[in-house]
Amino acid sequence: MFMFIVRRVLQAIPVLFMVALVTFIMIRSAPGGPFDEDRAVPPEVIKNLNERYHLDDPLWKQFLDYISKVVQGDLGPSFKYPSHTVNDLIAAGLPATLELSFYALVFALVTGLTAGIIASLKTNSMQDYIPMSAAMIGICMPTFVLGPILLLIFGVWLGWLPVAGWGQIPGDKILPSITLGSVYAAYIARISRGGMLDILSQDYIRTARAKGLSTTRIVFVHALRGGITPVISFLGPAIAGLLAGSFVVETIFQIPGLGRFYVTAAFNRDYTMILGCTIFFAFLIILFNLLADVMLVWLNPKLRQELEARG
Amino acid sequence: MSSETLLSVENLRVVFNTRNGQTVAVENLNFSLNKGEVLGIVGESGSGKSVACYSLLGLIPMPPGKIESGRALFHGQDLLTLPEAEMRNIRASKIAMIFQDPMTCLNPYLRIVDQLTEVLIVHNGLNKQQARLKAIDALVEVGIHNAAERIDQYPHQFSGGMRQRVMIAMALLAEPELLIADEPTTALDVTVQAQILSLIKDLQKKRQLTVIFITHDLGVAAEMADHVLVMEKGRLVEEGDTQHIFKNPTQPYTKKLLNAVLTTAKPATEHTVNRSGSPLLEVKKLHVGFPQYSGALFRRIKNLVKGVTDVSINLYEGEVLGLVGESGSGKSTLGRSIIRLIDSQEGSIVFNGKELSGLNGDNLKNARRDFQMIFQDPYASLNPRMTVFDTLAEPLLVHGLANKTTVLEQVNQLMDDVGLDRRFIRKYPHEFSGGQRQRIAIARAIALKPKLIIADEPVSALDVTIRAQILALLLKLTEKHKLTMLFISHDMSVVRYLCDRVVVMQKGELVEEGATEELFAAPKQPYTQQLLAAIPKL
Amino acid sequence: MYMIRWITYCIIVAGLLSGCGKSQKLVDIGNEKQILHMANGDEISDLDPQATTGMPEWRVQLAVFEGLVARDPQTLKIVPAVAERWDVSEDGTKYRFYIRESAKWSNGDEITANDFVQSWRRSFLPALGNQYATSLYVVKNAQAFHEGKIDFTEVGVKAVEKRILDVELIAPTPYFLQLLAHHSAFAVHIPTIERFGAIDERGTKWTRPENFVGNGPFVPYEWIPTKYIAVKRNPYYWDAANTKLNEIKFYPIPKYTVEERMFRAGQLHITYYLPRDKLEYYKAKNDGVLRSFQNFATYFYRFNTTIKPLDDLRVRKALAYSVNRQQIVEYVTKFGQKPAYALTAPDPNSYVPEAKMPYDPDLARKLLAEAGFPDGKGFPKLTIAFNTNDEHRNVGMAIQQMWKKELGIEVGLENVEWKVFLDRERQLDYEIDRASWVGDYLDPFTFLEMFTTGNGNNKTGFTNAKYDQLIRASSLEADQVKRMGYFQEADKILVDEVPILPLYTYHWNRLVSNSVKNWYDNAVDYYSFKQIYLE
Amino acid sequence: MSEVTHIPELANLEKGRSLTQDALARLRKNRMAMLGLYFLIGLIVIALLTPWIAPYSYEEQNLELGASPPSAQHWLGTDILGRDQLTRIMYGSRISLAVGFIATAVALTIGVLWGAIAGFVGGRVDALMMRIVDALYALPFTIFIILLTVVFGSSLLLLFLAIGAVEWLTMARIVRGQVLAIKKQEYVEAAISMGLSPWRIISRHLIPNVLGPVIVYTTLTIPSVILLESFLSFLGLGIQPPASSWGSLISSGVEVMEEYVWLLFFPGVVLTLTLFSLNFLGDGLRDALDPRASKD
Repeated sequence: MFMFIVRRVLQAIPVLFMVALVTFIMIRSAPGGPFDEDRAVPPEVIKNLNERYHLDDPLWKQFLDYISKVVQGDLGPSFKYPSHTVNDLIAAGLPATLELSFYALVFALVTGLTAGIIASLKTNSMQDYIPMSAAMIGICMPTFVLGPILLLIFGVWLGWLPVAGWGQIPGDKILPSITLGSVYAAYIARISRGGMLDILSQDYIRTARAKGLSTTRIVFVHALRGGITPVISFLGPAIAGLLAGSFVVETIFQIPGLGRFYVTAAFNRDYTMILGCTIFFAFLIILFNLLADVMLVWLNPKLRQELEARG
Repeated sequence: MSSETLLSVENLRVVFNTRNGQTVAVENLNFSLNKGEVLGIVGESGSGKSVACYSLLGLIPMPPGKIESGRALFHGQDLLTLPEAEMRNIRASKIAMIFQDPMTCLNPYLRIVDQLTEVLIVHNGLNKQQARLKAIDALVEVGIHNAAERIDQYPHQFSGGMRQRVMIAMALLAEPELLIADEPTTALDVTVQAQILSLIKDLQKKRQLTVIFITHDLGVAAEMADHVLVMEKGRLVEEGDTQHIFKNPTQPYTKKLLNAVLTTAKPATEHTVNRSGSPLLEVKKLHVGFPQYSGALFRRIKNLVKGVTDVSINLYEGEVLGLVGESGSGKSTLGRSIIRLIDSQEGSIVFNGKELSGLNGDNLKNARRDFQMIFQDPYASLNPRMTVFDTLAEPLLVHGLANKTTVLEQVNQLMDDVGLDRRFIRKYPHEFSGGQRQRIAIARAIALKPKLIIADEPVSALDVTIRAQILALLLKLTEKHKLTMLFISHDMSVVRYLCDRVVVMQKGELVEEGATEELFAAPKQPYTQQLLAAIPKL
Repeated sequence: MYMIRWITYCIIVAGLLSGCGKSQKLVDIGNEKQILHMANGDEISDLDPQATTGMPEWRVQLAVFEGLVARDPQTLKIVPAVAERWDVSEDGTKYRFYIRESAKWSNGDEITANDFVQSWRRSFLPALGNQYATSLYVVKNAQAFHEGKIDFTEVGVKAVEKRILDVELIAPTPYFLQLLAHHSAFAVHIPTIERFGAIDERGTKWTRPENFVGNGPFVPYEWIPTKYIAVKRNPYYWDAANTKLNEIKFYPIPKYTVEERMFRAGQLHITYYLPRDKLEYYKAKNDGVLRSFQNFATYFYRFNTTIKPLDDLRVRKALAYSVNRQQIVEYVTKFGQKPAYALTAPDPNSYVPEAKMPYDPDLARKLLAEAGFPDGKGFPKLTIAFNTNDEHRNVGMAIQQMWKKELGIEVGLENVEWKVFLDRERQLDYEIDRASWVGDYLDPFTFLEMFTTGNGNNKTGFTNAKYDQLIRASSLEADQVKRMGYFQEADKILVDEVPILPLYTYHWNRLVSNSVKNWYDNAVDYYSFKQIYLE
Repeated sequence: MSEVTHIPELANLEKGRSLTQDALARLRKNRMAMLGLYFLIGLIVIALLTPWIAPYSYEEQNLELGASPPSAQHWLGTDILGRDQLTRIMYGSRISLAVGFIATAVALTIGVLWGAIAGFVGGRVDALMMRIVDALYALPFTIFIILLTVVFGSSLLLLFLAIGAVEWLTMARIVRGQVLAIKKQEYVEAAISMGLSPWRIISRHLIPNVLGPVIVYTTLTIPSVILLESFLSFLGLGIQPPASSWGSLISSGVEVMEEYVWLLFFPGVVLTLTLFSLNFLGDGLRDALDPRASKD
């Protein structure tokens, strides 16, 4: 297990390097620079600024300098927010984004799994059709439509929940979490239904039934572990999607998260910010994929043993 | 032995509603079972024998299954109308089941202990500790060593035979009155099969169990059952005392089943194998291993898992050589490495005077014309998206043995050879039964008129009567085309029926070799003796 | 039983939702505690007045800094601030400022004339990259120092005494005091800056709330990027006694729909803007929250006069004369904008351009035919480029239709990402593009300077010797009447030569809660936070 | 895919039912999937005929009219510039469907080739190719697309490429997995042992058998591509005006949903119905093509 994790971590290094390189090439080939503004900036000023941030060095040197700093954990200064380093900004935006993604994930898991399991037990009944149709709507509804609709209904018309903010007014975390999580709840419902159906047709479930166990016990003790395996494999991509998709929700609900910085950084040509965020997000995505894999292994005794045997 | 009736089934009719309409799985089944009796239900796949027993415990999936009529009285209660909650109390504590495939019937995610004790905790209200002790006892009883330790392991840490023992222990834990054993040994190796059968037999005697034993193998039924039901296509064909039925079968189907049990040696043939010249195939000191990889960043070969070690065999023209061994003995690996589907590490394979192991590219392609393979699983060995015609024509066209005008005639000829109707050549594999598919696979293998055929367990996935037909076909074809064949099998009776000579493999090594009948008459190695003993006798 | 579980679950969720009940309103709490919640457009990039250019930054800087002079938000007249009074020489080129004794930094240090000298020096240091450095080129020798040619001692700004500051200009500049009310002329606390890095280093940590020293009525105490920047009352401010608010929270909300919803839900006192489609609703409601006012800013299209066929004046005129501005402001932008027929935005108190670009489709067709494109035949397909924005898109589509209808020509529209847009504009790699200009101070010069030859903001390839000469003359002229005459002439040249197509004068609409008192909206977005209070 | 057509004598023999035919028969029995299919066909027909059947020109403005609710003249109302919404939606369907189909085709091409090569060649080539896929997976896709559109501008063609460039990753993984699984099937071993050339094995034995999952995944990719396009419209990076896609209609409709609800409602309904149809069709195809289902 340990070696498995070490190996995966080592594999992540070239992947991260490639991510950085691709992003660097792309962002530096985009027209316009970080200091272009509507009000023309005198060329001397631009020159001074470029010198100040070493943007006049050859590109390969800039990249190598950057990478050597990143290795030391320094993601560089932000061009758009000069008084903050990229590290500062990530540290400032990350908690909200992580928290939002976490709640969204919890919401998605709780609703998705409940709906999926119920549907799998009652196939072709109303308890199957209703949650699965809801899931289909969830998948088809863009977040930027769902968010404002929820917001208008519960925030503006009913006045139950705040329409924006994060941690300022009680209850202001509910709507954004639901908005962000709903698509994934829908996917999880469908995946867990499929996974449960798969497992419920397994021979060992028949064995369990032949043992005279109750449906509850069969579902929760015997079927669930195998049934949620596909859900867990989905978690890695799902978390990646949550982190990347948090931007929309952060914009709609005015949440001080990293997603907004990240997307606007691309528009601002805030080179270091884009690179820093990309590397950081890529790191998170790899990390969560690894966690999902570790969980899969941990849930599956056979894989666990095989890995242990390999050291 | 008391003669009290424990279970009586009347007019049972079970149907399945599928997308293609309704199929009747069990039609008007009647039987009764006395306490302490062992009832054998015999039939091929699709005969409804399992469905009938599953419906007793409410284990068939409903829908699509549906019990249309009938009663099953067990202690005066009708099992078929019992509410689910009461049925749960019957299951395991009154009627227990063991299933065919121990590899899939144990929950891979749970420790053995949890799977065993839950029966006791749920039905007998024991606490965890008590249940654990009882479970260990049960494991000891079914012959598992170190039961106290092994009980905390997961199913995948047990071999197939051991898992079946666990299943048996689990079934008997709550001390049921009736045990339904659904083909409990079909998925096991022959030697293990014998052990499990004797275990069930012992336990039945010791506990005075009533047993329903479902099997497709008449030999097994003969060994186990007092009373036998023969089923075909959902209907009861014949029933009676075991000895009586086997001696005086009245129904043609029963006779057919009996005939399918192989007890004969290979019939003497006109042509004799000339072993004086150089062999057609000469395998010398062959080593095959499977690399295992490790390393954090780059894959390094950590070690080789042994597949075949130091094996040498000769095969002469016109000879059928049986290669026998249990699963994992390396016999398939050997077969595949001879035709270069797997690369070997050491040793030489000389075929028709040519060294095969160094060949590649066009040379290998051309050489491949001369050897063909027949695979075990007729469902996996045919490309599902090619018609029979395409499947058979492809090798002919590729190797230039036919052109567009002659190919049809040749394909038709092949169809005749393997006993398939010429009209079917535009059909797709999935439209054929398993036996027919295997015929297509055989036709494909002989299409190129190869010098050597490797047949890898070609009949082990087939029903007994079909198996007999395919074996007869193979025998006929070897005669007709003077085929040289390496016939891989785990079943000694099959080998005896078909092969001139036999080599026995165990754990990747050759242990014994000899002419078939000599070997059968006087096996030298204990392993060979074991294999022979495992053949069920009528 | 699963149905039951499901229902229970629904009940729990519903309970959680309703349990929150009516949520607390930030506005009500704010009113009680004198905390102003205001939307502030985008996230501010920095607080350093010599390193920023944006409006959101400007508004926060107004709260935490104060210049030598300030404006009255109602009349926009210059009023004393750090300087309690000042003298101007006869010829208008020498100023003497008397700094008030009570003026202090937020750490208690006294504000001296030297602070201004040092701050201005800093704003000219090349490495700092102050984008507004050129605006103080009116100070004697400032340009030469900025270009590194001379020593700072030769620049026309001196601390005569501890609290007396002398400034010498190269020419009488009637709007000079207005420049001083701009953030680029604010003083910064040099010792604090030096504590966190070199004096000319951009983006050091001195602007962080925990380090910050300023001289405005408020000081920042919490800055959470993309959440808000919060400022609280500065006890050392010279007019602290008259400062009424305890705190202000500036929220960076880039989406107008979001801030409008927050306003409606009682989470904001003041919005930055208003979604266009909401205007009717608030007009109809007429409850006093809607603030509507004209901006000192013009929306126009640039023509690239260096390419065919736009190098032909007749073509430019044809395009310009066939645009019905009245229709655009009435049916497309619908936000109270006034059609603009010349570049300079009208200042009702002084300058209103007299030149007027006609709306005359018949003449336009005639001119186009003269240029060789009768009924638009053979006219190459030009493209209007605009940066991503719904309003720009709608205006573009409306103009596209007008040209098609009136002139029979097809033009394309291209949505261009902002930085790409700027890059192309700078390289004159466009045909027609959308532009706007916001005046920095109330003087036509801030507009007209743009189209002089070689000006970085010209971006049209337009060059006209007469025009250049008029603008130069205006900057040397002390007589306001004469100056305005020059400007009228310059505006006329632009109307005649059509390097640009003025469309409308900007109009601003925002929502201000009725509890906010002493808040005055004005054309140059100048606010005096110390006067504001909540009720 | 059958060669028998060359041989005339075969024509009068009993004809087999291929798996594809079986699957289609099963699909025909799936009511939801067929409904979806009919809806899609109808939609495609309308989209193709739009220039001839649309009630108005798509850029024709009626500035005085402005945004008006559904009426006899404008069945689905008009937008802020007074353009007929039904016409806009019809033209939008051309763009959205084109984005859906073309971008998916791009993803399909790259993904199938990449996955098939990696899976079939195996070894170090496979490892390297899959590392590249990993790296691209780790690249947050939003930013990836934003960067692509920023770098290359936002023409329709590049939009297809940009979206396709993101979506091919999963396709490549699926195809590789399938190829690896099928490579171990005995009929492939049989083909190898018959001495067939690698190309013949790939084209006749591997590709026809991976098509099933690929088709299913394709039907499920199209809706996600259409959604992705609408997300780009939300960012302002989507389609160029005055052309419109459903995504651009919806994202501008969201902004004004309180005032002019029909500007969100109608495009939203059309988009949702289309995505539903595609999803139902995809689910139906999956059920129909599932090999397990064909055994019962």
